Amino acid sequence: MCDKKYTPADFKSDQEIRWCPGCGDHAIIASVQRAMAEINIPKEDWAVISGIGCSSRFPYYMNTYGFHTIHGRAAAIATGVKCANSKLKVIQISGDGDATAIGGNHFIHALRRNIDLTMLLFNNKIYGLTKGQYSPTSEYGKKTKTSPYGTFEKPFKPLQLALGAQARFIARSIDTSINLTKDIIIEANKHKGTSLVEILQNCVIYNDGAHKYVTDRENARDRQIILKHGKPMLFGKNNDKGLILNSKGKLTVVEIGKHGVKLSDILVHDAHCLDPHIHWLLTNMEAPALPVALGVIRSVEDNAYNEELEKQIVNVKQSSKIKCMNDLLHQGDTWEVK
Amino acid sequence: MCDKKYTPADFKSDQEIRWCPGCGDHAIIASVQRAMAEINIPKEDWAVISGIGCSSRFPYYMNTYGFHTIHGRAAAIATGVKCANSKLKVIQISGDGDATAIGGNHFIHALRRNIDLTMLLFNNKIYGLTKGQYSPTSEYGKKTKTSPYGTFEKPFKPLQLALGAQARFIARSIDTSINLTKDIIIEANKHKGTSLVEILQNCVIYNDGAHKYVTDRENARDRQIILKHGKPMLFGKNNDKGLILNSKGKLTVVEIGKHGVKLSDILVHDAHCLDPHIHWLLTNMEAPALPVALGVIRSVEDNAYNEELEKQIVNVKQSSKIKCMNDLLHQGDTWEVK
Amino acid sequence: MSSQKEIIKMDEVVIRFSGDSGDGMQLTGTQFSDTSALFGNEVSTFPDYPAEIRAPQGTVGGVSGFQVHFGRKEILTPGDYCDVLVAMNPAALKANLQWVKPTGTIIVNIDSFDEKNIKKAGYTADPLEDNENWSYKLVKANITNMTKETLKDSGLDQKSIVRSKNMFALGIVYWMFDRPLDHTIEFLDKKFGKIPEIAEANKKVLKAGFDFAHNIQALAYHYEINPAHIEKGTYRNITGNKATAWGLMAAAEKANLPLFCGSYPITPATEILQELALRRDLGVKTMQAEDEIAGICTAIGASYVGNIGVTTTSGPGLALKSEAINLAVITELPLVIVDVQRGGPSTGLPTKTEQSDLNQALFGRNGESPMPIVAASTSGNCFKFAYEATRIALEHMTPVILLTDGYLANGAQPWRIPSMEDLPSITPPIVSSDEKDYLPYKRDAKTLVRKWAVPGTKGLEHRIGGLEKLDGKGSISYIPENHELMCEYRRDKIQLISNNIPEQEIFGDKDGGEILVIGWGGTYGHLSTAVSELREEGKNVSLAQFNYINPLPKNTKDIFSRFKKHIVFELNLGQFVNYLRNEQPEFNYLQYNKVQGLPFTIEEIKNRINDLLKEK
Amino acid sequence: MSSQKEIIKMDEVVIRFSGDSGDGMQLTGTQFSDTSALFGNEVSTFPDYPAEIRAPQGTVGGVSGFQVHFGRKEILTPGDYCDVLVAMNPAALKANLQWVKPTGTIIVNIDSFDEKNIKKAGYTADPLEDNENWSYKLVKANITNMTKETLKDSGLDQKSIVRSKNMFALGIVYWMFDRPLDHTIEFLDKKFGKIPEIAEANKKVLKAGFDFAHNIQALAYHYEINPAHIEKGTYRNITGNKATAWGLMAAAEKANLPLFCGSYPITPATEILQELALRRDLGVKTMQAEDEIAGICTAIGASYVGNIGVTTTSGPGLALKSEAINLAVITELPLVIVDVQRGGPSTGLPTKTEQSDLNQALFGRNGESPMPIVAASTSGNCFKFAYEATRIALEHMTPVILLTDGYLANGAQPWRIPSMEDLPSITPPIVSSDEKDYLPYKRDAKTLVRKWAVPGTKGLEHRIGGLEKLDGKGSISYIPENHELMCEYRRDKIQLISNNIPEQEIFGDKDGGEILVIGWGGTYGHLSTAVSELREEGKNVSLAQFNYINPLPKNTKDIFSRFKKHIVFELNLGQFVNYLRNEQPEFNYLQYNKVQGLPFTIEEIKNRINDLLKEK
Ligand SMILES: Cc1ncc(C[n+]2csc(CCOP(=O)(O)OP(=O)(O)O)c2C)c(N)n1
Ligand SMILES: Cc1ncc(C[n+]2csc(CCOP(=O)(O)OP(=O)(O)O)c2C)c(N)n1
Ligand code: SF4
Ligand code: SF4
Ligand SMILES: [Mg+2]
Ligand SMILES: [Mg+2]
Repeated sequence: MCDKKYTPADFKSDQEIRWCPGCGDHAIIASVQRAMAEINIPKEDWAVISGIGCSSRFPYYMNTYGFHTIHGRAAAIATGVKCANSKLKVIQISGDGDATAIGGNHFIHALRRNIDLTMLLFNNKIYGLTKGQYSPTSEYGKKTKTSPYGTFEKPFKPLQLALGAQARFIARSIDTSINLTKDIIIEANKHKGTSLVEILQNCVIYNDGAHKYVTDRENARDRQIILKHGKPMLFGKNNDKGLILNSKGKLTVVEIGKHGVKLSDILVHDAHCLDPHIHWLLTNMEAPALPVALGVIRSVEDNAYNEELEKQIVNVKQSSKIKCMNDLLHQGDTWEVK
Repeated sequence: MCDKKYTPADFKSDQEIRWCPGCGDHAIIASVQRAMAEINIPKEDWAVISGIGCSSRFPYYMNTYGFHTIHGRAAAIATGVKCANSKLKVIQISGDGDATAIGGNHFIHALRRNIDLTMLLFNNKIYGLTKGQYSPTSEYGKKTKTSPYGTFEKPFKPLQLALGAQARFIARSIDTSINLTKDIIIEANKHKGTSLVEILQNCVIYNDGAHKYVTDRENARDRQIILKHGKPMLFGKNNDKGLILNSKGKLTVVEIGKHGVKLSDILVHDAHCLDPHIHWLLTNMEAPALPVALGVIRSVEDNAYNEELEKQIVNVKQSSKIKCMNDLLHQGDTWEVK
Repeated sequence: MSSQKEIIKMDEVVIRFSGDSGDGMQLTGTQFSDTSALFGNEVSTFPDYPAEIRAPQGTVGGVSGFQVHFGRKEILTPGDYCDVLVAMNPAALKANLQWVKPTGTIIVNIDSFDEKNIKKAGYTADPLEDNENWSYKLVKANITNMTKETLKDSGLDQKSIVRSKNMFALGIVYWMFDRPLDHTIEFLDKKFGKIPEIAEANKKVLKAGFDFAHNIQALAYHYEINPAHIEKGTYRNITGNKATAWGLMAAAEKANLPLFCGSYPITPATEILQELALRRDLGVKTMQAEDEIAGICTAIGASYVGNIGVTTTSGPGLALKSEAINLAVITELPLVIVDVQRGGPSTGLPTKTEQSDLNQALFGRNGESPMPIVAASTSGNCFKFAYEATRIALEHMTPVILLTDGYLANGAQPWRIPSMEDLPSITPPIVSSDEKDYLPYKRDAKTLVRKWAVPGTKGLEHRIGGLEKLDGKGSISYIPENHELMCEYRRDKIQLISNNIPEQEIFGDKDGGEILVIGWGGTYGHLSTAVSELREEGKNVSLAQFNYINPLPKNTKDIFSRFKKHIVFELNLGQFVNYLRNEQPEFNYLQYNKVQGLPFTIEEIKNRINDLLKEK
Repeated sequence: MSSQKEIIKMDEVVIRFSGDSGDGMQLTGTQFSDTSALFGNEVSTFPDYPAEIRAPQGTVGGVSGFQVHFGRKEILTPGDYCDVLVAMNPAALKANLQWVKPTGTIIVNIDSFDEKNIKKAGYTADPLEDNENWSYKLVKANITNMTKETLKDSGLDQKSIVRSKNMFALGIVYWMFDRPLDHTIEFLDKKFGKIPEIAEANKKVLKAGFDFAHNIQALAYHYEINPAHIEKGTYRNITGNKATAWGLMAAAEKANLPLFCGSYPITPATEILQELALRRDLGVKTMQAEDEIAGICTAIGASYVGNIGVTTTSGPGLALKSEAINLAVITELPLVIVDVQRGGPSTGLPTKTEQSDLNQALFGRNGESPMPIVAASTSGNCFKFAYEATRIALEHMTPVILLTDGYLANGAQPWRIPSMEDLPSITPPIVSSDEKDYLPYKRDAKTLVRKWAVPGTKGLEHRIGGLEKLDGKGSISYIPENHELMCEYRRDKIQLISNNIPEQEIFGDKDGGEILVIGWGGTYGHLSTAVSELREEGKNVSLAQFNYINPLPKNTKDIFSRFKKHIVFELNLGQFVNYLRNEQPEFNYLQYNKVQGLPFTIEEIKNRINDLLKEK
């Protein structure tokens, strides 16, 4: 916290925004700027690190410290930033290509190590900046410039890949749900360790409507479920649909009031549960049988790598006799020549 | 199949084996050679592709076509091999470092794409060839040459990472369980798509006994469960322990005959189940509460990338007017200068 | 459609169409260029668009341009300065005014010169007022309003109507240069076949523009540019990237091997992958890999099993591939790596052209790692040199780097279609099961090339890998002398390729003279135009433009020794010139360098050479 | 412990201990070398072990050796040929016989010369029979049996007993050179402190060996090698890798900045990471990254926030890092990249030494990408040049490559410990919140260095990245002239570092002469020994050994111009010589190259120079 009370406008840089009109990125940057204003730490303590892609232009538009790096390496560079100076609050920005194609390895390792980063994954299921090739999150059969006859690759589900990599915090939002994104970022920022936030983002130019089934306003409440820790998993226009675990251990939609289903039958969301089992099921939900999970799906306390690194330094320093280079230089076997 | 009846010795090359005496790799190569003899396709149709590491010396010792490539890239090169010539049977060999550290990205993408490879992951939880640094599968707190005060990284579980990457076939074995490994390789070879086999391998020099808790002969039958599709999940010295799904959807050990548990209560292993839910739980089992799962955990039919690529070529060829370069060169807008 | 206005004959003309990214200038330019080519002119084009997908409307950053240079003589560059500028808005004028010849004609869409757009373009006042000093001919046309007027009864919505205004501009220019409208009319019918209203509207506007030009006072004459004397044959337009893709496929067909391309998209190389991906009908396998490393590794895997493996990329991607390239070097597998150079270092200027990856191509790998390098010099001959790169890779069992650049890659030119029969044969040293005493690293005595036993070949099972290998047998060897021998073999093998490539040609005085201009790759058009203009002025200047970089053609030294002065022009800070200083140290090279993300201008080349001539 | 036998005085001696990988030869050698250093000799050592973790016992491939060269004069190399060879088995004899001087002494463990072992070594008959032509002095010792005899009452198991036989051999050699046993006795007490039986047994065997030598006939004399005249100070033994790690830490301490090292293990560089990982007590942060790319990227991240970022690797790893290095080049962040060179290309000869990454270091990146390069030339001065690399990186805001090699990295030498106070100061251009009108790419007029505003500094928020940046402000710029300006700034900035490094020194005739031998990096010991021997013979030969590679010291041309002939020696096919041909093209360089994964021998250097002298 700091003395000054920031507003979102304080986080806008002097650079003209170059995203296409209508691009989902505009809404996301607004969410981030609002979240930063609410979090209200000194502006100079934010470091925004991105890779390469449309989405990765992000740091230029932020009036914070920012680093537009190279394609796929944002997670690795952000890891260095946080480990080297854990006082900084680090936001890492990547597109779906940046994070899960060329950057896939750094993505899974940052999550495994639990570096204290807020990782925003702008998933438009396409390569925007290079003008429309499929990405590892594009749906099977997708026709794009590099797949003129359709792909034959099953896509990653980024949150499931993250769980496979032992993620402690995963969440999902939608570009246009500015408040939800903002709230998630505030939670992600509080969480120590890697907080992955997948944001379903629309690319109006090369993949317009990729998330339409989910985001479509008219049916949104039937197709989305916004999870809140400690709250029953309810959704639907009238908030009368809910999720239960059936006898085979699978999630199923029920309606309250029908077939004797009561509110108390509905699963209560436990984001803090160590065992990722239910979280895994939640990331596996797909339309139309099940709603798409939004909000914080998993948020489990665990030591962050950068913290432990610093703790180890403190501990070793305490017990070691070597306090400076001169000590080290003279440690062990030496001899005098006179 | 072929006319000749091969024996394991047919697959031994003239190169002297250079692994340390007692290294688990010796047993693994024996399993592979036995499996190849049983599979009995023409020897020249095997391509064994490895990365770099002790384990990756493997191809040199095999009297088949072999390629010892570069560190971490075995999966990518094997992908090219299979896609370019799908008649070949491709075995890909990697250590835990090769597959999940530097090679992590190719590992997850090969699995996602479902390239028809048999991927053997020699997991000794250490970097052998470079003389003993921790790997992404080393346990938390491990002291090694690069972590003299202990690591603070949660390890990957390779099979779980694979499920996160949408794997269709995962299995696990132990170096010294030569027959089990052999049987799994035979199944993996039949499966079209990427078949990942994690082999718990002992490095006598730098990580001796890393898997001892599981492999220890005396308690083996209580600590290991060997899964077979269609068979109840039984284990234990007397084969009287079994797994059930409890009310919270978690796997629990029960004893037949106690508390009224009958054989029919025990979960029956369904490796072919599309939904990876139970497979995920099986990969998550850890000692001492639960036995470690061995055998084929998941084996789900799906089209292999290389097959679909060839199918697409056949389809497009049928419908296209362009049959050769001359056709292409003259296709579309052209004009004559006379 | 004749006209009573005066007709002026010209040898060559440069037109630049420019407007907002959304104004359809690329299409307009392409139509004009295609029509001129069909008419029989020589043509060269240069598209120039913003790095952003959708740069802000109305600003200079958002201007998209397309330059067409055409004429009745040899046209090798899109031209430095333009005779005609079409500016659809103030930003387009602002961005391009500096490139208009003093006597040039500027056609502006006056309807867009309102206060808002003038400001957005960064002007403080209307640039069309108070410009008495202008020597340009200014044509103010109400392009937007006349388009609206033309289509007022079309029933189309306003947006669609306004979008077709580029056809009005095209119509004006067609009239100016007396071009037929039929090619564009056909094109519109095809393109909008499914929405005939739109096709009709566009055609109507095109004709309206043509008629407008015919009628107004401002255009007092039009121009006649007669067809060129062009080599006989069938022609088509082709971009460098498409030509590269086709050259690779042609070589694969000729060698009778499957083609496999593993790549990761990157500007300005992506179209090669896209073009290859279209060609499933020719059996081409492409894989959009997870990254550049996987791209080259899948290609190496494919080469290992008897395909011709290809990977395509640009500078940063080549850096990532360097470790894997070395695997192909030491295992001596054929492989083609295409690097479409762009502005560096790092991400640099990704949409701009440069020749600054030569050092990386020559030297960017650990250890002693010799490799052939070939460079294309026109958009069209990207075909030829992609073919050559593949031929060398296959016949000499080695990875080869083909260098092109953003200028060649995106540029298009009319290209005479070769006949497959005329292309040189390609014979890779593949062996079959009959091969006696096969040893994977036994070498041909003359070429030092090893033989290629492909997995699946009965009886020739063997292992290869990245560790140093024993001479002949190929098993791992730590023997010191063997390592040195193998390093020398690998070096000499590449040098011996000079026996299998043509001699270097000279444009100008074959027997020597005063100044030899030396260039390589994509600067050919500008250098040869400048040299030919100077020669027409009677200057003693010749040109050697290199396509074979490593090894250099055998006669290089001989050629160089015939000239008094040697000056190397390149779009970097001096990479080829330094290479020549090593390879042919006998000469004292001068150099002229430019690193602006842009091609040379003819003017600067001529100025530099004229200065040098004066120094005499 | 005196002896009545004859004493021979010598200036220098080379001993090679060799045996099976499991025979403890590395320990034996280290003990001898330490004892000699403590005694006051100059020492140089060379460990040489198989690539395999456990190579097959008894075979030549499984032989492990350790060579010690010590004397009363300056000792700069481990020596070409040895005076004494200890061979613990037939394979050790077979592998090393070619390296014994004709007058040398060979001590064999005769107990291991049984039929089985003789065969395994690849001999057809016992090499110790039928060797009348041998000029060597052969000492057959029953080392195994005497060890067993010595310990028969120790209560130890047979395996442990046999394992201590290396101490018997060491005892023999200690007697031969009249060395005290106390250092080794102390060492054994410390090492086996927790198992005193083992410590006692080893000490007993050591003394038994010593006494054996004293008693037997075969050793008719022993040697006296007096202490050298060594610079005063406190000394310790240090390997090149350890010295590198310590030099980095010393620089960080001096600059008062945290040190962060992100690396991926790779032979022969891994020990640097391991050494740094030990130093949590000095606040060093290390991260074993998931791959080389992550290694350098975490280091760049650390540099971005005000640490000194370091990454350590060998050839193939440097290739992988090249894309990211360029990010540091264009963002002008300080960064140290250590490349411990090994045999290439590709995986090549990973455990062997070579100097073949120079090209890659100089040129292996896309675009115009200039970078300082520094090379260490002894195991000990890896400290100094790691320090210098860091100083240059920080004071000039640039990534720097430090080149060492496998020979320096694994070799150990006695090293005078510097005092931290005497090391040059390091002042990075970090700015604080007070900084007025901060612009991230505003440059110092003299050095062209930009200032460093570290995240967390209030009021100086700004953005950097890999796209070309506007002069001063650093925002993205596509302006053509700006790009050229920035490319030139980056080049000139690196050239200006020559104002901040020392002049090149000459060993020999400072005022010039006949032949200048030119070397760089790790060949120093061999070149200077050869040159000094030739000079002692009265030959007109001098040496310039380069540590600052890019930029070259300012006086390079001046120095070169004082000599008639220039010959460049290097362990590759000619990379530095080609670089000199570009940088100092005025001279006609001769070259001598070796690519065998091994250092030069003094002999071959002298032969080449003598030939050159004859050519006169
Ligand atoms: C090393 C490297 N490879 C490839 C590229 C080209 N490239 C830039 S962005 C991009 C992918 C963009 O997709 P994504 O990450 O999903 O971001 P988006 O543009 O969709 O926001 C690619 C392939 C590059 N800049 N660098
Ligand atoms: C590009 C590159 N980086 C690093 C290395 C060094 N290296 C070789 S093998 C290896 C790891 C070995 O561990 P693992 O993959 O688990 O195989 P193992 O030896 O344990 O069988 C490393 C780091 C290398 N050869 N190449
Ligand atoms: S191309 Fe797509 S992702 Fe990129 S800025 Fe435009 S709309 Fe956004
Ligand atoms: S070091 Fe370990 S993994 Fe490597 S060969 Fe020896 S025992 Fe096997
Ligand atoms: Mg995207
Ligand atoms: Mg391992």
